[in-house]
Amino acid sequence: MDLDLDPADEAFRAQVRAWLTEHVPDPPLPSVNTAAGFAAHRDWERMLAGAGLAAVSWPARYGGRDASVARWLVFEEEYYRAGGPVRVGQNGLFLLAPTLFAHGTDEQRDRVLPPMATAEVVWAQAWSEPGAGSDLAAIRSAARPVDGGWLLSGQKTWSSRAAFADRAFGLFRSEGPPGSSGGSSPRNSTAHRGLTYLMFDLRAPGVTVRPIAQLDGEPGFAEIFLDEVFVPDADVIGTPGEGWRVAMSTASHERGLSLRSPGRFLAAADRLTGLWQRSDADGPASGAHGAVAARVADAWIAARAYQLHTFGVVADLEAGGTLGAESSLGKVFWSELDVSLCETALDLLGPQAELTGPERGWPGSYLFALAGPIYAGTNEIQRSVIAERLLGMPR
Amino acid sequence: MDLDLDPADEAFRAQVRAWLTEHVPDPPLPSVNTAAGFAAHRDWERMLAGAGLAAVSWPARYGGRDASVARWLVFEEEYYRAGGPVRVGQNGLFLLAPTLFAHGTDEQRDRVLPPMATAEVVWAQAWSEPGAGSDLAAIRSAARPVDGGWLLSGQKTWSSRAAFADRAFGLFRSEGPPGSSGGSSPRNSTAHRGLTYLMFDLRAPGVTVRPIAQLDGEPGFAEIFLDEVFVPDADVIGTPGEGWRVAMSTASHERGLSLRSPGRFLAAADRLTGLWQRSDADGPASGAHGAVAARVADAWIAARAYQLHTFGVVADLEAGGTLGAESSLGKVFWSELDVSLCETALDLLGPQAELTGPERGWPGSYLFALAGPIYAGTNEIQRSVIAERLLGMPR
Amino acid sequence: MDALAGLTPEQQALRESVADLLRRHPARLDEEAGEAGAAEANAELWRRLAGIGAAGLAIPERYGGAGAGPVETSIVAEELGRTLAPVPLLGSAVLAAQAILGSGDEQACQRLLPGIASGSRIAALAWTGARGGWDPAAAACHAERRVQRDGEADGIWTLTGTAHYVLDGDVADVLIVAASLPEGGIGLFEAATDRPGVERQAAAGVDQTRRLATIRLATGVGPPLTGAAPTGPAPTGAAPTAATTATTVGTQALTRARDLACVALSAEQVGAAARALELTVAYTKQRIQFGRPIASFQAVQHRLAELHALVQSARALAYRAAQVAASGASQAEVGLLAAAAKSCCSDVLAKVAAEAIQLHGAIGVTWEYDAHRYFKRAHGSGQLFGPPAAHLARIADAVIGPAEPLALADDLAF
Amino acid sequence: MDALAGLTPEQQALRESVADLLRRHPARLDEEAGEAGAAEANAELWRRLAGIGAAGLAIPERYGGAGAGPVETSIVAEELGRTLAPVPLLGSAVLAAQAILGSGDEQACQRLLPGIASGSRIAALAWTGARGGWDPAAAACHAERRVQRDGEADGIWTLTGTAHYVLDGDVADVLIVAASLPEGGIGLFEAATDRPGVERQAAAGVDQTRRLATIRLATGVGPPLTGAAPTGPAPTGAAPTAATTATTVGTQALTRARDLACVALSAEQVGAAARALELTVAYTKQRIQFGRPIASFQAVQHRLAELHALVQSARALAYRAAQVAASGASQAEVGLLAAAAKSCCSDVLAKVAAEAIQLHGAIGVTWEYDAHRYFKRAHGSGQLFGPPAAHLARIADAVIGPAEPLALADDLAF
Repeated sequence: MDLDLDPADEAFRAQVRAWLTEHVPDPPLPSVNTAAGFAAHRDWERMLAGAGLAAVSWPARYGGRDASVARWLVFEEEYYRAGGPVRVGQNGLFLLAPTLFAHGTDEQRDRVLPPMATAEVVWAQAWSEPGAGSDLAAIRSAARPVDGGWLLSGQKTWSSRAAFADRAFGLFRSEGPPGSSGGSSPRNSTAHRGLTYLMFDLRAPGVTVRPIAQLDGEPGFAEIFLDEVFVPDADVIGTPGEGWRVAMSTASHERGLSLRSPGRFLAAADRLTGLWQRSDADGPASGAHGAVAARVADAWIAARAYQLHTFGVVADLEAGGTLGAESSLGKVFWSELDVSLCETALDLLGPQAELTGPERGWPGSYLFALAGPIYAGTNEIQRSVIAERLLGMPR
Repeated sequence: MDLDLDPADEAFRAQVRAWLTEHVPDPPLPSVNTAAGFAAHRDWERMLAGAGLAAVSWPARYGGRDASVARWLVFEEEYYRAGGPVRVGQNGLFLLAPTLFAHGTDEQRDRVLPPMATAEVVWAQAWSEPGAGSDLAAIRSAARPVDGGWLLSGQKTWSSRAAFADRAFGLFRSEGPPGSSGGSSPRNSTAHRGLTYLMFDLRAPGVTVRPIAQLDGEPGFAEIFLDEVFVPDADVIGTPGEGWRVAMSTASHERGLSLRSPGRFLAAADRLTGLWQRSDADGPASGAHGAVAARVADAWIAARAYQLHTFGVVADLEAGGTLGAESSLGKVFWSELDVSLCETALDLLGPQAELTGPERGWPGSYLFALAGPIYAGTNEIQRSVIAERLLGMPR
Repeated sequence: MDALAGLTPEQQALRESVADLLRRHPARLDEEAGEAGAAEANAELWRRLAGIGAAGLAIPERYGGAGAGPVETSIVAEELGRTLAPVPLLGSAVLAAQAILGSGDEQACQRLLPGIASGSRIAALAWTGARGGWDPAAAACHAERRVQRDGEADGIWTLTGTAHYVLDGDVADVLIVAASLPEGGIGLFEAATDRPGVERQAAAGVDQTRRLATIRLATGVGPPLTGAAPTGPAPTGAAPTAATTATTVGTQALTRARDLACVALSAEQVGAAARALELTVAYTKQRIQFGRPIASFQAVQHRLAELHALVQSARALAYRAAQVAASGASQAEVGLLAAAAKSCCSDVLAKVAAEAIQLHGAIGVTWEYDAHRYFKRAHGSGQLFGPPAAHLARIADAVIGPAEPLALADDLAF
Repeated sequence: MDALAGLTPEQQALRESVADLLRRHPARLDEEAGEAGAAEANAELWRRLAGIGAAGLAIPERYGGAGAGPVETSIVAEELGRTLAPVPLLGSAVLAAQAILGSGDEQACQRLLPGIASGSRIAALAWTGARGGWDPAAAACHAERRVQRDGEADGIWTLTGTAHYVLDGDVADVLIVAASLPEGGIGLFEAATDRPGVERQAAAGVDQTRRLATIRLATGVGPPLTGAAPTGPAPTGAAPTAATTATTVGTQALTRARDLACVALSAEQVGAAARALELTVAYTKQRIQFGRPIASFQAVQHRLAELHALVQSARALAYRAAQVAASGASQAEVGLLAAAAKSCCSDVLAKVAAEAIQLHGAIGVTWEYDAHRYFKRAHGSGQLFGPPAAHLARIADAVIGPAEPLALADDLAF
């Protein structure tokens, strides 16, 4: 069921697979949400970059290899299949970098991208604020124009990687009062005016980072407090006041293609298949064993359907299309697939899943899968986007 | 799993069961939605009334036997278990009669109820209008006060039984313009002002009844056109202009207890169980046979859970409580149970269900079950009622 | 959308020409209700479709077809699914034609396929029994060699049995019968439709826009179709007689015909689902409740958005199955994808159709609106060639393999 | 609400006193995290609950209990479920106490039950293996008679094996072990907890508010508990020895203990589901998105309304099961309702808890909010005594019976 790839793509696949087979650490690296684990993941990124695999789709001058999107997906498939470490640089690689390609200056790209590829600089994202989760129009953190730059003040929260990262990017209010997009629609354009997209140093004077303890006891997220933090004009992306429009291109990437490539689900469906093969047909739920087999097959189908959908979007992108509301489809699709994979696995494991500890194994995956839709705007909002933009339903 | 009933209740059950065993027609009567079938069902109601079983919960003076609500539920259980004919008088018995008990005058009860019990007069309901389905505030049909009564004009639709019934009841606008309850809430009280609850004769001058052909080819519903139809003051129920409040007590009955008594689902779950016992473990979906067994068991559980819920509500009623938003729970519950029973049956039958003809058997039941929520306000609205009244969520 | 599915400009043009024809000559959906002229109008529609090549898309040029393939067939099936047009694409041009092709019987191909490809003849395949199953190694009918008084076989075979769910079986000119052979295996036979001992009766199915028939057979026919199967090696061992070759050929041909029919049916289901969703979206925009269109209610929007996401993924899978079938992949791989597509598209159409009925409310069960027709198509097509559970079981067997006990007890002991 | 469930004023008063105690002395939910004082605080809470009679509700008065029944136990369990209080009601006061009672061993009842009823001793039942299953006719441990050098049994038995999912097993003072007997069947044995050969280890389960332990046994114990079972006729045939009586008694006692534990657990699940729903409703009223509380979004309202309907029906079923158990109905009938309640309440709590996590969003996976604790309780309690599928299978066997082939093929032939 491989997609149609040309021989050069297949050669690339073989090369990636060989390199990963040799280098993926075993045993796995310690958690990226600890100081030691973060450092280990940074080393891993440096190794990936050395092999030219950190950002295959980037131009060579920034550390990439000008790969097509299809080939990038091949890399992702292989990466998940090999069980490669979490990409500690993912906020930069998959969110900030596409924004710089679309809206940044040459100077910004030259300065920011190469150290991002080698993980010399690791980026945190700073979108959410208390009271402004999926609703960016409600942002209150301010950017006040001063001579040669801006002073940032306010609070960001749910900032992933911020506990150990070097720099961060996000939206700040540079004009007007914080608003609300109003009603049930997240996309009232006037309410999003006056936001500016900025990059800042997490170690600059005036920045305080406070980790948020997650259930696994590790600081997967942090709060960032900013008190008159100076940022030069060179670190504004796009036009001041137009940050919402700039951010939307990033959001499309986050939702659709980047963070959850199909490879992740193909690998998860394989993992589920393996679990089924080893599971106990005589267990307490044996009456339902056939039904679980059907659900495993369904997961297998769904992972492939998502892969095909993604390749379709990619084909469109390569033909010059742009990523719009279609990424909302992917978002709804993958988050539900994620949840259903975990549910099936838990049904297979039965009470044995109880012995894996509170936040690990499949139960932990399930918990985080359920909470997952927060990463990129809740599914509720994605569904509104689909209803309004793709089905033309009234707001 | 029978509920706790006293010996007198059990004696009543035995008596009902014996009578039904002897009298329920076999083969079944022709469809109630044909002229001949309607007449046959009217005869059946007359027989029931002769045995004192047409309306067991009514006072004896109107043709009932003063039975408790619990005993009425016993009757219903037995009726469904015996596969008794559709109650052609149900609009009157289960919707109009409770309204008359709550809001009618002695004169109205004395005049209307006895011929209702014997099906000498069969009632149609006239709630919906084009553009006012679940939204009674949008009613446009008018009642204009004249000397000694009212002149009704306008159009009603989806009127069940109207093709062959004798009389009808419904709401008419007697003051102010038609409104809308506005927003997502069906219960803006000011918008419901100015409606009057009236009974009228379907054969009066100015009334035109036009049957609506359903998929089964039979006129299960009809449109009613009214052109200055005179109705005397004696046929207003409750205070003129307060019809919405009067109707709400009827709506609670329709949604919760009356039209879908638990007996219906206990009988349907038994029918499903019988189907499973005769079904083919080696059929094309044999891999899922165990899973279907679980769903049959689930239906068995659900029918009993609904029965228990209903008995709880009944206990509360008998202790002097009133039927409020709880009936919305029953509504959501039974309509989803109905759909899921049919889905399970269809999965059991496999392609054989295809051979039952277009609107009969389980496929037909499924189709009508899906469309079912229309009978008493869609489930969407019921869920809003639950959210707002029982969970206290804001409108 | 077509570009997303990787269709070529030629394929997109084919879709447009079929859609255009169906717009200009809409199918009559009241045929089974016996409305005057409906059957004739639909027969005429099929001739028009055949006129632009739709009936012979997947038939090689040497037999009068267009020599195109499963992707083109799926494009036409999707458009037909949108309109629910009751024409014999699936039964005649796909299922029966592929069974004949798969038999490898050169003579039969030359005799039967050109008429099927031109639309002048309609073919039907009688296969499965009342329980369904569509197992390529089984058939509802049985074949025996007729024996003369002198004990010698005379080359005539006798077919007996009752086949159900025969697509277009009551109107077909060409009847292919799958029957179990006395020496085991399955043979494919051509039966005359006008002989005594061939009783055909239209089945009053749930889906009135799909012609199904029950066919009872007790009739004599010629020997089974035979020839080198187009794929797979010939049986080894002793030199095959006509009948023993036919045992292998029959099951191979049925496997191939079933898989390609599942692929085409998946596309048809996607078309039906997409159209039912469009109709429902349109209805919710027009239907006013509480002073505004119900399309503006968030709960309604989210249900329809979910369905849209499902239809898109089903479509991706349906076309992938067609592309793999077109690529000359192994029968096992085609079968796997056909099963995946059929299971997924059946589920999605069922969900869309059920939601369509619920959102239409009372008018969904009247003749004025088509919602009920899509619901019935969902039910009927979901069962045709086996329900989703049967296809999932095939996938589970092929991909997942049997379960082995998990020796966790020891791992867990401390 | 209680009136709806048919509870008496006394029962309603019991609920209020338990709820009041839990309000005044909230449980510590951080016990497993090793927070200082948490274990002591929860032990103190259990003593307070025992002080108002909660530990001995279902134990007859002659053994120091309150002589109440399953309904009262369910009331307490529901309140404990609301707060997730980690106290040994289910493991000690229900499961182990009912196993001892069910053994009919008068001496054991007199010796063990008063301490359990007063809350001064905690009892645990070691039964099932790593796969779970909780089959009353099977056990993870095995019992053998110890044999002296002269070949004579000396009245001492040897227990070997590893039991999993032992409720309160690591802190219990009284340990009852179900073990398979050499002559077949299951015996119940009392094992000392402080002997060598009794290794107990807390299991790091998903649900940190439920104490589970793994117990490995290789130890000597006295003979199995024995006596007339409280229900059912004594075994017929040859005069029973102590051991052969025990074979029947063990399975009967385990059946009874499991069913009553399922009834209590169902009520606990209803309490947890109702409370998780309340917390989620409260959260949605407070959480502002797009300028208004998310509780005002129709999609959110409808999801929560659906859950409310489910919790109400689950509650009706849970209390009905308790009432039937209290009514002296047959073991088969109690078992059927216990299975129905356990299956239904597990499903409903799982749905509510999953929705709670989704609606809480990011804060649902932090320690600040309790949403994750209800999620973990949902998972753990769903598996305890077998998952819903296992209970549905029991019901299917009992109510529905085995499937027979449906001879439709003939009916359908015309």
